[in-house]
Amino acid sequence: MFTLSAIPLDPAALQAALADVRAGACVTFEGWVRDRNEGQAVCSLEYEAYAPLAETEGARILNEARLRFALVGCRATHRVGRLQLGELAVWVGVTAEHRGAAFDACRYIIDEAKARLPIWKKEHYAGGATAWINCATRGDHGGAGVVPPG
Amino acid sequence: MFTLSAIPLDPAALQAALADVRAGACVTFEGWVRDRNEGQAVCSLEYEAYAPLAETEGARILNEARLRFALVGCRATHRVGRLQLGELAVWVGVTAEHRGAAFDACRYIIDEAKARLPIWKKEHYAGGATAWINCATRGDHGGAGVVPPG
Amino acid sequence: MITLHVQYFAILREQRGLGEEKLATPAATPAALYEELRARHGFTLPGDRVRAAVNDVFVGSHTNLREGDRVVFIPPVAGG
Amino acid sequence: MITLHVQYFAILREQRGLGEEKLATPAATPAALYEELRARHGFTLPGDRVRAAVNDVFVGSHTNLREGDRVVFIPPVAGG
Repeated sequence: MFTLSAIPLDPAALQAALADVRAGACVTFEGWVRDRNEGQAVCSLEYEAYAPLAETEGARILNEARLRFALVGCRATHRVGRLQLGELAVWVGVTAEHRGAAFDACRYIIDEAKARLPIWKKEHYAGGATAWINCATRGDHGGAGVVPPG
Repeated sequence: MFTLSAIPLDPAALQAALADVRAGACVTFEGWVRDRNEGQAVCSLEYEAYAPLAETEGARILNEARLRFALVGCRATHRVGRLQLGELAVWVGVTAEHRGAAFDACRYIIDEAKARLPIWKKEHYAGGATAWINCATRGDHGGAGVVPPG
Repeated sequence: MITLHVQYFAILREQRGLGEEKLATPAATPAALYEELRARHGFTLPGDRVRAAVNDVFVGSHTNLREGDRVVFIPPVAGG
Repeated sequence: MITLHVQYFAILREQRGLGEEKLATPAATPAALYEELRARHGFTLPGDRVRAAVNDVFVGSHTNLREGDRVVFIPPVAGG
């Protein structure tokens, strides 16, 4: 199950839904809001999602993981809206009989989610500048797309 | 920090101790007590540790992970004593700026812990038989070491 | 001319100044529509960095657009 | 003869019937001591599947034992 959430994620509740006595391994990934990116001091983030497509693409990624790896269960959730430093932005949880499949599938899901979900991140910097990450029009990094404070 | 615990582990508290705004990724591994092993129905487990050496070896593994991977933090805890199905037997948590290091280090720590910590597992089966896993005297599997119920 | 419903997200929403609009266009494909809108609104992202979805499904940029389609242009995603 | 303190864990503890004991032995190394104890108590694990620790540190099985050492034989660990 893949979901978007406008309210803070509850990892204990998310993981509890994966409990299963057939599972010997549970691997989780959490993406947290860092205080820096590309050397700039970040104050807060905004995530914006194109929800209908993010949800179908998220569900498709979880199904791909189930087909590729010997899993017992998997789920993932992505926050949208404004997030403060240290907040949980994305959660992925995978269970399997054995840990190899759980690690590989968890990694697969987050890698694909980052690359494919129509979810955008806007960083707010100290001083008021902002940038939509990866929307630069020249150079490789979000930094080139920075908009100075209005 | 590596610890042994004779009481149930609290993953939320363990993970909270890793909170750090420099970290963008947190990967956790949990080992759960499964209801089967090598095709046999398992009722419960016992973990027995040679505590002083398990603690120094556990700390050494965490230090190795810090040297090999770009981490912000890491810790691990292993249960000892009698565990029921579905209970949490071992917890590993790793934080890093980026997820690649967090995944690789978490995997390294649990692989090394399973191979090196002087901690033994006794399975209790339906019907009363028991076996110390990996202490078989012939064959590759614990099954050959099964002791029928006394 | 066909009438389409267009939605904007992230940097495109900010550069357009609104989240969605209905418009009439001679454009037959998402690629042509994007170039038209880019010229009109000064979008900074070149067309080859933007994907398209029609009626909530990813499509190729040379798919034919039909009357009443809902079109979304998808800037590069957060990644990282 | 030296006097040693020996601790047993897991399958060795069960086969010995106790967790620790003090004993006098002519064995000069963990390998020799294990063979002596194995013959006496019927341990099922062959010596090459057992590691040794002395005073809470892993040692080679041909390390010299000294008066008063605490010796632990380490069966194969849980693994998996």
